[in-house]
Amino acid sequence: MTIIDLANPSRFLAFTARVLPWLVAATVCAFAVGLYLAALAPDDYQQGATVKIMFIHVPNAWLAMFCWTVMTVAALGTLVWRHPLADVAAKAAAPLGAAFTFLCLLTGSLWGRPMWGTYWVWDGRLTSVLVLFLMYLGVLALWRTVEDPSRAARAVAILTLVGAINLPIIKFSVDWWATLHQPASVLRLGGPTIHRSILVPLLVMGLAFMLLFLTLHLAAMRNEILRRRVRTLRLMQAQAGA
Amino acid sequence: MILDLGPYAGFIVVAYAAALAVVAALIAWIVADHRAQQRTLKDLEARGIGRRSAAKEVA
Amino acid sequence: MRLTASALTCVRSGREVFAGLDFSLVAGEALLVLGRNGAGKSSLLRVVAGLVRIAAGKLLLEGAAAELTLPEQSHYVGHQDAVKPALTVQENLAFWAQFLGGEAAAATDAALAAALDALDLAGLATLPAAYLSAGQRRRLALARLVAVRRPIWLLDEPTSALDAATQERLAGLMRGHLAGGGIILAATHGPIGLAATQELRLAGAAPSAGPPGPGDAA
Amino acid sequence: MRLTASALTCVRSGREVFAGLDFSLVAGEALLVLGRNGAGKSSLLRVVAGLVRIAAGKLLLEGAAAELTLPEQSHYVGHQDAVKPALTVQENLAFWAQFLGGEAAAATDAALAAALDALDLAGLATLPAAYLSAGQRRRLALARLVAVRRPIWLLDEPTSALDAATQERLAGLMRGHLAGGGIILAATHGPIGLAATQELRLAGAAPSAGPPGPGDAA
Amino acid sequence: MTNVAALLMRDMRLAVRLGGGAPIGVLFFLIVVTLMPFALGPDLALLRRIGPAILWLGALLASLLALDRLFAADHEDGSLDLILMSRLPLEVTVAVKALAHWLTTGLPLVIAVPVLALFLDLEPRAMAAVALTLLVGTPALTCIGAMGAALAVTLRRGGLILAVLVLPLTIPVLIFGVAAANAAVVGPMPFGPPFTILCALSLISFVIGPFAAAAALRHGLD
Amino acid sequence: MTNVAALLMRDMRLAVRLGGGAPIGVLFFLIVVTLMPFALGPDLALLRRIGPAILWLGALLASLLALDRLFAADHEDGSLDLILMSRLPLEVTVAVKALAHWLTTGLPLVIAVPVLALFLDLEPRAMAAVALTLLVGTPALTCIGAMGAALAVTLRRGGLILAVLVLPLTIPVLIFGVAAANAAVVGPMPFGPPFTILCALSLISFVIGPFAAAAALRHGLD
Ligand code: HEM
Ligand SMILES: Nc1ncnc2c1ncn2[C@@H]1O[C@H](COP(=O)(O)OP(=O)(O)OP(=O)(O)O)[C@@H](O)[C@H]1O
Ligand SMILES: Nc1ncnc2c1ncn2[C@@H]1O[C@H](COP(=O)(O)OP(=O)(O)OP(=O)(O)O)[C@@H](O)[C@H]1O
Ligand SMILES: [Mg+2]
Ligand SMILES: [Mg+2]
Repeated sequence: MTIIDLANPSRFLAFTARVLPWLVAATVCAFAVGLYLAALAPDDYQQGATVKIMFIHVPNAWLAMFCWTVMTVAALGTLVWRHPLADVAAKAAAPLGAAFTFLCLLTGSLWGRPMWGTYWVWDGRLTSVLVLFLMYLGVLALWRTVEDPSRAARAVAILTLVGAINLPIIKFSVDWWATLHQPASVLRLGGPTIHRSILVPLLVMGLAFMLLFLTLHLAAMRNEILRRRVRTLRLMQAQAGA
Repeated sequence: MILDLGPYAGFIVVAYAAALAVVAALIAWIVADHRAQQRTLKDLEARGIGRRSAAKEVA
Repeated sequence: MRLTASALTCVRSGREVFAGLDFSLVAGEALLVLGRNGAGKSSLLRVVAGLVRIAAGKLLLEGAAAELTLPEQSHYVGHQDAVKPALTVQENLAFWAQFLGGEAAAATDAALAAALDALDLAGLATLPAAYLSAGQRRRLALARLVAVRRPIWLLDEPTSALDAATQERLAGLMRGHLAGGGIILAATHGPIGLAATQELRLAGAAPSAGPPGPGDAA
Repeated sequence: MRLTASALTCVRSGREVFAGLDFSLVAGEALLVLGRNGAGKSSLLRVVAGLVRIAAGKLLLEGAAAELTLPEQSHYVGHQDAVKPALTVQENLAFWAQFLGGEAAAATDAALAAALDALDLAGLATLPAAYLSAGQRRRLALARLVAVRRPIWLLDEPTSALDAATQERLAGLMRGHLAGGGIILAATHGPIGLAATQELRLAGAAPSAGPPGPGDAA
Repeated sequence: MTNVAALLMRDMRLAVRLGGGAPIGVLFFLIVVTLMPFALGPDLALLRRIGPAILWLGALLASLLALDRLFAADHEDGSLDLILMSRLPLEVTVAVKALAHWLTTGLPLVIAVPVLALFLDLEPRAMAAVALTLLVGTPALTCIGAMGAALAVTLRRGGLILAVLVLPLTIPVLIFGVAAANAAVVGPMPFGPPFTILCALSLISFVIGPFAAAAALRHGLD
Repeated sequence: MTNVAALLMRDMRLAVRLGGGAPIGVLFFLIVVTLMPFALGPDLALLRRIGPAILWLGALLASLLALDRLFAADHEDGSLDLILMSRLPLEVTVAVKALAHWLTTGLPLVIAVPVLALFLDLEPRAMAAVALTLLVGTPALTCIGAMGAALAVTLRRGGLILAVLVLPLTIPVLIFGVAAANAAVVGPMPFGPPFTILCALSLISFVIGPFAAAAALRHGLD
């Protein structure tokens, strides 16, 4: 409504315009290095070359959870401070999160075939991630079916907050239920337990994917802001036409 | 250089390919979307619904 | 008691309905909200009732029960009647009396009977509301005003579907309420039988809320 | 074309609403149905629309498209607007135009635009009906009358929620319809701006549907 | 023709706008299937055995969820009055509305089966069979439900009637549907017999459903 | 107090008069159970083993049936406006409505368990345990559902999308409900731990549900 609400988005647009190129560059470099290291990384003594799947599986898994975290923060922004940018951030993050979760599931089950002898088992970790994926789809559906963005934003925000309980479930499912899936070996108290030769490329790939997320998220937010501007203008036009 | 991916090369390749595909799709979508929005914005403003009125924006 | 609105602005799903509205009512005063369809009459009442968020401006109620918010001291009779077809007339009114009145109006059947009488529904008390005619439903909705005593009445086209006799009754009730130091905001297209009142004519919008027209208090 | 009712009686869920009603209308004539709330105005219209079974008496339409029944040649605008909030104004009207009009009015967008214009809804065409104000909804319901051409109009308090300007528009439409040889039955509590018309005053039952009062044609 | 098309389009549009349409339907069944392992444990063999039953229950639930509003919504906003007054035979109207309902709730399930089959790891043949039974059976559920929906609108105690009279009617469909699906998935009995019975049941309900519903609406007049 | 009582009475009265959710829910529940033998064949041992899980799945799905009307009905006839304006804190209002809903749809399921236990021939102890878990768990389902219902009404949505939003959130309840029931029926693990977790989950959702729902209604304003 007020000039401020407009100012923020437009100042944000200027900001993205400046930052995006650098982010893209950084992402590309990170991936170059990461993939190179991943290629050089030695095979795991028990998992053989398939350990290479880890270099995409794990970063995607982390991002899957990170995206929902971002959405949760944005949700607070929407409900508490009613900040329009929060709505935009939440909406832009949802499809990315869905995509990364999908990749986590896919690469995971591709890894599972050789390691566990099956693509899919209904263990705590796998299923809780599947639930995360479903909730992403639910959120996407909500965004898609509600025409009025601010109304949708508030609804999605509440859903996101409640859905956040799934994150700890995912994180600790491996410890709570007896599962096939490895327990945390990187993000754990008392430091990582993986050998450096694998840990380093993993972390670099993690960084690369994180940069990728930031880039895409900024770009998506920019699109969303433009989309809302279009919507507003359309309304103006309808009113002018009346 | 040629990597020796062992017996499960297929799975690894598919995993990496899939990741590449999905990320590519995301990028493509975002770029296309950006183009589309820009275009509509342009011709809306061309039709004289000025930026000023967009100050009424309710994000 | 004084109800003041200053620079009140209403935005509904991104569209500005009215902006910069000012009025001020003291006990015993009524405000007729006028304007073409889509001018924002109902929106204004809903804003006052706290059912639509205030986009900008202020709404202030002074000199009334301090611990209660404005909506909690207001009766709202909107376009919809809030009548459950599955319940009888009596049950419908009794529920709202108890729910809105709390301890106060707690189920004093006398009060209910009086309220039903006041709108000439006594004969229908035991009828399922599903059988009511449009006007009878409307009367049942209006009966809330009598059943539970609240200082501020927000009436959205209260006379719609009422026959001449009942319109007269309603006018009587409203006059009584004002005489008792109440405040009435009524949106209407025609006369509703109130003598001296303020008028607020919403310039409203082109059929689809165009540039906001500042309402001017008469 | 001639519409005759003889000794018409209506019983709703066991309660006699009116009995022994007679009237007769020829093309170009309008019948104003008057009476207090609960008198049976809506019931009469619903009987004519074939929505309430005829308990006794006869209802006859002569000199119209023979292969069509009376309801199939009538427009009914009741207390409810038959508007779907989830659809846009345009979609709502388009649906009824195609559904009621069949091949005839098949989606001639021009006709739709004209109908929307006739009720000053053009500016709202793309708006979801959920956003409409009461009067705008009512206008959308009335737009059906224009979008699809049918000889008999059954209007239940058509002016409710309409602002003065639109009431005038509607009166114009009705006069046009009559001039074109149509027939109108309108239930109303106030004047609706039709000049020479028959009036049917329903004595109606005591509020607590007592012994049925026989309606007498004026 | 126009009016049939118009009604179909409108009902489907409403379903999509209000309920989210086919994608949501698929999502729904995905979730229902995901629920099973939580209840039954990760035993895939077991899941495979009762998978079809769960899918059928999901189908029943889905059609029930949307069904009770099939006519109620139109009744409450007055649309039903105009529909009753129209030139379209009421039976046709009912059939069209039922079709729209099935297209938005039943069909998605059929489409979703392949995905779900993956989770229950059914082999292609079995999957095809399950999908086939659902394709044949779900319309029957809708038609039977339509009958109940019509009663629900016209009688004050409709909900009760819907439950007590109509739901039991769906049991045979469910039983033979599940039986056929199971025969295909785990055997040993042949797929044919139960499936033919299922087809028969569906055909019957296609005929009876709309007529009964139309009758209910007509006699519910007033 | 009067207003709470009034609201509770009114909602229950409506539920009974309209006969919507409760009977349908129970019947759906029944159908779920009767269907299982056809899905699994006459293998009673297996039936007994997964009996509790089936009952829980049934309860979960059944409790969805009436939910989408929890606020929608009041929204459509304008009652919700008055409820929002009342002096009763919105959270309390939601809780009361949820309670009324549970009393008319959840409780009947619990009561129905003994009957169904016969089908799955559970011995009394097991049956009691299952009933107990449902008694503790179904209110949680209702509270979580209430949130979905509130979202649905502010978005003018209903039907499947509601289920899609709510079901994933109910999974923890389902897991521990079944775990507890199983522990009691087949063992070997003790009944206590999962049951206490179930109670904890219920308590949490009693708190979160009403607050989230109230928030949804408030933010849905306009
Ligand atoms: C569809 C199947 C799978 C899913 C959904 C999945 C999901 C996840 C998730 C969410 C994480 C992040 C956990 C955290 O950050 O604490 C993760 C990490 C990991 N996953 Fe998987 N996973 C799957 C299959 C597999 C398989 C088959 C393997 C190897 C045999 C595997 C090995 C790992 C490893 C080594 C980590 C890193 C653990 C850590 O260092 O924290 N995953 N997976
Ligand atoms: N569905 C119904 N079942 C039984 N009785 C009904 C039904 N609808 C209306 N009635 C009764 O029939 C009588 C006439 O109702 P009707 O709606 O025709 O009155 P009306 O003249 O239209 O009144 P209004 O001016 O308020 O619209 C009323 O006493 C009402 O109680
Ligand atoms: N829920 C809503 N969301 C968005 N816009 C709305 C909503 N409700 C109403 N509007 C718009 O706000 C404007 C004013 O609506 P409102 O109902 O206040 O008009 P009104 O003065 O009451 O008209 P009427 O005399 O027909 O009742 C209308 O243009 C309408 O389109
Ligand atoms: Mg209004
Ligand atoms: Mg009437």
